[in-house]
Amino acid sequence: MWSTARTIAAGDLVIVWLTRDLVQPLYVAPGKDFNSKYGSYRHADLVGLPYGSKVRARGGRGFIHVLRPTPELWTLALPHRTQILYLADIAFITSWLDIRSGSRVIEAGTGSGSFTHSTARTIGPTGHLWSYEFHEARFAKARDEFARHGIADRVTLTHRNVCKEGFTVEDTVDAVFLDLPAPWDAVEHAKKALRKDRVTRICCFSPCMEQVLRTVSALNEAGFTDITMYETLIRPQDVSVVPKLKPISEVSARLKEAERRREEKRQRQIREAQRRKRKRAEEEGEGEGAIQKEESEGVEV
Amino acid sequence: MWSTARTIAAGDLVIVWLTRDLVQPLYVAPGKDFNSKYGSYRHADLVGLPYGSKVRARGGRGFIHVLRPTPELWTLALPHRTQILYLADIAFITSWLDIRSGSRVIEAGTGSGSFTHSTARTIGPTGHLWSYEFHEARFAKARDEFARHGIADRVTLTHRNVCKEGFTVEDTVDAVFLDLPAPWDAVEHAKKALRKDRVTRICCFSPCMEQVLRTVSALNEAGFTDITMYETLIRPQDVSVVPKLKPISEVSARLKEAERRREEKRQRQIREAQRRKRKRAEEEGEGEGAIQKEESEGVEV
Amino acid sequence: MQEGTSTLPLNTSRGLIQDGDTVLLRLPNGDVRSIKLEKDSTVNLGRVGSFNASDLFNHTYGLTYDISGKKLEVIPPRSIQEVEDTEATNELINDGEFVQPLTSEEIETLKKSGVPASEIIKRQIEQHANYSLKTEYSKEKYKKRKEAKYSKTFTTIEPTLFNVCEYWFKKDQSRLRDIRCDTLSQMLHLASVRPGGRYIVVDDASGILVAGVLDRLSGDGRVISICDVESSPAYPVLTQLNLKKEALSTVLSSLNWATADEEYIPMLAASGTSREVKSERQKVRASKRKAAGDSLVSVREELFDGEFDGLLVASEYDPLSIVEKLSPYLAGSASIVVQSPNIQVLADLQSQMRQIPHYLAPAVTEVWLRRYQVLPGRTHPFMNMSGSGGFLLHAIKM
Amino acid sequence: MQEGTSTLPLNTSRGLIQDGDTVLLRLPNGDVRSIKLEKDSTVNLGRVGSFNASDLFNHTYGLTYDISGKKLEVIPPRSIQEVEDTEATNELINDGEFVQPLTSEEIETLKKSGVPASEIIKRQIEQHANYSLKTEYSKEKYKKRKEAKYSKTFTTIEPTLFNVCEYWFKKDQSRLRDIRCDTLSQMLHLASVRPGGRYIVVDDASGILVAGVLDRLSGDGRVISICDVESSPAYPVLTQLNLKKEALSTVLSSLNWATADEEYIPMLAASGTSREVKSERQKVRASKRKAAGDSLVSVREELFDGEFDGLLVASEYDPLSIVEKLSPYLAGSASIVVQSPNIQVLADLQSQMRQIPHYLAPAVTEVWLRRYQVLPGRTHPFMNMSGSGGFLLHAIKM
Repeated sequence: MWSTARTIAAGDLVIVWLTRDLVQPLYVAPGKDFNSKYGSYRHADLVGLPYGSKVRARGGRGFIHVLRPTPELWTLALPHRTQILYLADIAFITSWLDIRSGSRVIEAGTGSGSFTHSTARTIGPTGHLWSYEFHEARFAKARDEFARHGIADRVTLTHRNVCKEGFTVEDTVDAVFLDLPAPWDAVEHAKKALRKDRVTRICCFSPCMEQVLRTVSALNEAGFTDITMYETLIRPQDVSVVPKLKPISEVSARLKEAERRREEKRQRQIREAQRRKRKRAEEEGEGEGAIQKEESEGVEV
Repeated sequence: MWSTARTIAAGDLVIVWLTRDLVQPLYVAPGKDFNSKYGSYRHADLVGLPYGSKVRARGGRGFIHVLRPTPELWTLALPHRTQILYLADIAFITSWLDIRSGSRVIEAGTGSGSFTHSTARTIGPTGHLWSYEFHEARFAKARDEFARHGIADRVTLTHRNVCKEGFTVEDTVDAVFLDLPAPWDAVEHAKKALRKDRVTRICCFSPCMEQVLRTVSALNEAGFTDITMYETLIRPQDVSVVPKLKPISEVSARLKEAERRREEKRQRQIREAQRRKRKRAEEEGEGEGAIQKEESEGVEV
Repeated sequence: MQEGTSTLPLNTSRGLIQDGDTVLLRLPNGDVRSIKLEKDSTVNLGRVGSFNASDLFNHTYGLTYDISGKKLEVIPPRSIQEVEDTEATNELINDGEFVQPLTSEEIETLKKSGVPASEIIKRQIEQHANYSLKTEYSKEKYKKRKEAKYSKTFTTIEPTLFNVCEYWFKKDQSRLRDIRCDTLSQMLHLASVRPGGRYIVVDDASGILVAGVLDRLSGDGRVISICDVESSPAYPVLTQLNLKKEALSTVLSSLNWATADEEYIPMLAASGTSREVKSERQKVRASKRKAAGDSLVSVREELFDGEFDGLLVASEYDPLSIVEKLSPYLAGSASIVVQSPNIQVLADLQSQMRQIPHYLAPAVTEVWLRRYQVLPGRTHPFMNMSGSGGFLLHAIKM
Repeated sequence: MQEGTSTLPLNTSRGLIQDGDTVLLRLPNGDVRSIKLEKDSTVNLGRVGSFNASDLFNHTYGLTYDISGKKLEVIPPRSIQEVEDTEATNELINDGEFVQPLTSEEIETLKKSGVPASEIIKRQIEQHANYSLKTEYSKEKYKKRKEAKYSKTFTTIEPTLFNVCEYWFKKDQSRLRDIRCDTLSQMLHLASVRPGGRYIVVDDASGILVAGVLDRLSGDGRVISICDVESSPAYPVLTQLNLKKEALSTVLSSLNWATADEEYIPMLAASGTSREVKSERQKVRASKRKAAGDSLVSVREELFDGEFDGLLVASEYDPLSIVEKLSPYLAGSASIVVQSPNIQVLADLQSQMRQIPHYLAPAVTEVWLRRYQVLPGRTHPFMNMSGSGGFLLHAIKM
């Protein structure tokens, strides 16, 4: 599959981590440049660096992290051809289907290859995955990608509508994973592909309740038992540490102090106004006017 | 509804809080006793106590808290006649249906009266609730209970299968709440009962997806718009404060110290054995036996 | 068979749209706008169009309008369309090739020539090369997207507490301290808010909690809110409820953390007697000050006399200091409900309250809500599970 | 068309039940029992019956057996029964009056006379006065309850990691530190565990994490686990996986927090040279000590040489002290995955790790799983939302 060497070599796929929301795949091709808003980098400069290095941009402003690809990082970085499966679902399905080193597995359809890469990793060189895609352009892209990622020997990719034509193996696989709009049409075909001498498992993935209900019926009619339905999610936790909260005694003290100052100011202004008034009365007789108004603006609350 | 006086009077319904999992209703009847594994209490002793008092058992071992009934406490304490609705659902439904002071509401079925009590509280003396129950024994029990709890003036209870016979009011209510096995059969009846001059609302409560799907179709066909489906839950949080976790340096130090002591003991035992061996050899010639064995048991690790 | 009271209570429904009301309008793209309607003013909804505010007066809420020219026409509400499940799939459509066959200039021209949105969409669809290959579901989705873009309609939303809370929560949930519709309704139920009841409310959440209690009281009952500012607190959420000023002032009074302190000595009264002869201005001012002072004295007395039915808190300050300060004014068996966006704050509060005998059974819960899409054949939960409604602590005062 | 390798790999499935295996058996009431099968021994399942362990040898997992006498008979698995939606409701049945018409003595007599469970249920139903009035759903529920009580069947459960984790989680989730099936699988994926990979595991969770990594490696790769006891750690969860001893010893080695410390000086080597002539016992013992000492030295060297592919932690100790201690032995870009039942522990860890440049993007998530009942017409989520699977922190070593 991908490089397990300590350092990056020409031709390697690396994952470029710019920010948490900007993760990109990069095939290292000396001679080429990698440009982003976080600076410019020569592919050639990456060769020989250990995986997991932080690399400064040429000119020095930005930086990137160059990571070893894993199926999980690939899922974050991959070019989406379809709605893809994410970690929570893939991990759970793998576990429930008991996919492990040496497992023989069917998936349909291939889609963006998210489940494919994860399963290729998990089954290792002794396992095998048969993957089916009915959409020709997606099939072609996936075929090239799998070859480039060195998993073509453990993944057999077929361009086929399995609901109509069935699978290419019989009595062979340990597990079947269906991510299709109408999985019920493929259930009988899946039954044929599953090996007969052991407990085997099937998982059908559907976003809508109506699809699930119809699939349950089809599985039940086909003789599958222990049918269960699960939903799994990852809830990101915003766990910013809470600063100590202020007690209201502090708020109370602040408010009292503010009121005290305000009252002092008011009294001062009243005294000032009275002083001015007396002075004016002494100087030029009685009168009210602009000064009164100013005072009013200063005191009204 | 229930007493709003500061203190408990004869005839009042009080909620007896024994433990979080043991909450019971009690109608205060001087002359009677209340007995539980938390002690014995005279009803007469409760009269005149403020609501929210902690009362010691006669004889002094246990104690109880006597609380003012609220619909929420009543739901915890009530005699279950059916599966009941709990706080999360009742609160959400009330809010979504915009039930408030003065609202006119229909509920079917009455069940154990959990929603009934909550709604009677929320609509107040100016609102009205029409409640329908198809099960005769449950109807009779609810009728007596509502009378005893002083809500009979704001709750009209009817023994009726509303799916077959419809409701008793037309063009009247602001909101309809259906908690029925087949709510779709009551949707057209509900439409007739809702007032025509304002936005009105309906909520159908069903535990199963298939029921929901069928109800959505019925509502859509009947001309209801903005159909949404919600699920709401209360997740109790076990928030025991976490003690500071030990760093592994402490574990490491403990393990090293234990090994040092063990090694010391071993060396001591070896020395001791050698000493005894030498002594024996001096005393009676050479030999190995029981003592060797004891040593072996002491040192082997 | 008794049918209950037959005179319609005044407040069973928000009633009709009135001059001066603030209304919520839902636009075709799903956005909701809050707009104050004043007689003879023009409401401008941007691309959707503009109309005269008075045209909505005395209408019930919930209607959908089409704006043609500057005129409003009520149109029937849309029901959910059943989607036929055809054999078509997206198998033969290339990703990224599902392009728009009419240019934006062409569309502009059509729109300017008065062609209705539905007609533009139809033409778009007809000209769409791949359209017939797409599944009915994809078509429906495409149609919806186009409609949202060209339709000149809007719907009035009744300002129920639920709708107002939803509007503010979507707008900025941090200003509501994560109080979602379900959080709010649980708080109102846990505190057993009822018409005629008396409640103490601490609301640093833009007034959503005060709004909730006031809405349930509908003019009958009492709320004293405690705030952290010198003057009257600003509760912007109250605007959308269109509460009558008079009703509001008899039910709601506010103190702050200084004036709610029994040790506090009001300064207002102190400077009431001046030997000087006063001008008219001065007299009016003095009498206003006196009224404010009298009111403050009476609200303080009312608080300190206690026997309130419940305490509801959503505050940025240490909750134990709040609960300890205010619980003496609660009646026996009254509910205490404290909300926080942060579990740890309530975990600490719970462990502290457990040490104090006059709090019965403090319990912490998380509120949890999920909405489902219910289009026929496509029912599924919405995936926004990260949007938290916060946590609640509930206890009973002994 | 290439069909992939056609020789069946040895470890694609747990294979057949063997002498000495520990198996999980599901009883009619849903309980699961873990039982070690030894040749010629009798397995006693209490009320359900007993049978000879050898009768299961060389059988595949997942079969359901009926015990009649002491003999096992494989019976076909049950499919879900469609329930007819009749017009019957529970309208006319009085609560609490749905009583059992056969007395328990009568039932005992029937059972002793060898009447099969299904027959007893049928008779019960026939004699049940109200039965025909009940809805089909209620009937189905009643039937299920009765069957669980009288059936003499059991089903073998394949010891997949999923099933083993579920068994232990149900049995005592605190011993797994809340690591549920979904938690475990997410950890294995976040750490990108693959055949041939090398991992450091800190497991104070009864060995579920070690079991998970070993299962994914299937004999190819390396695990060094660090524990808090002097001798080899007890990982009880490993029992159910029936791992071969030899395979286990080449893949898994353990150190403790003392021996995993570079400062630590092993004492074992120090006392190797005694001048005395040794007995045979002493020689064996000395050579054992030497082997243990050599092994310790080599495992320590392996750890300190580093370049491990991932670190997985589920520990009762301060996670920062663990991560800081072990991250020097990780290769660049290796994953660090830490689980805790408590959000606050990981919140603190995250804020500390953010200050340290060699940890990239530490993120905290909650694992969330929901199971649904999928009986026809009665699909609904199970309500046990309180059962937590804990929280995860994931970061990348730079």
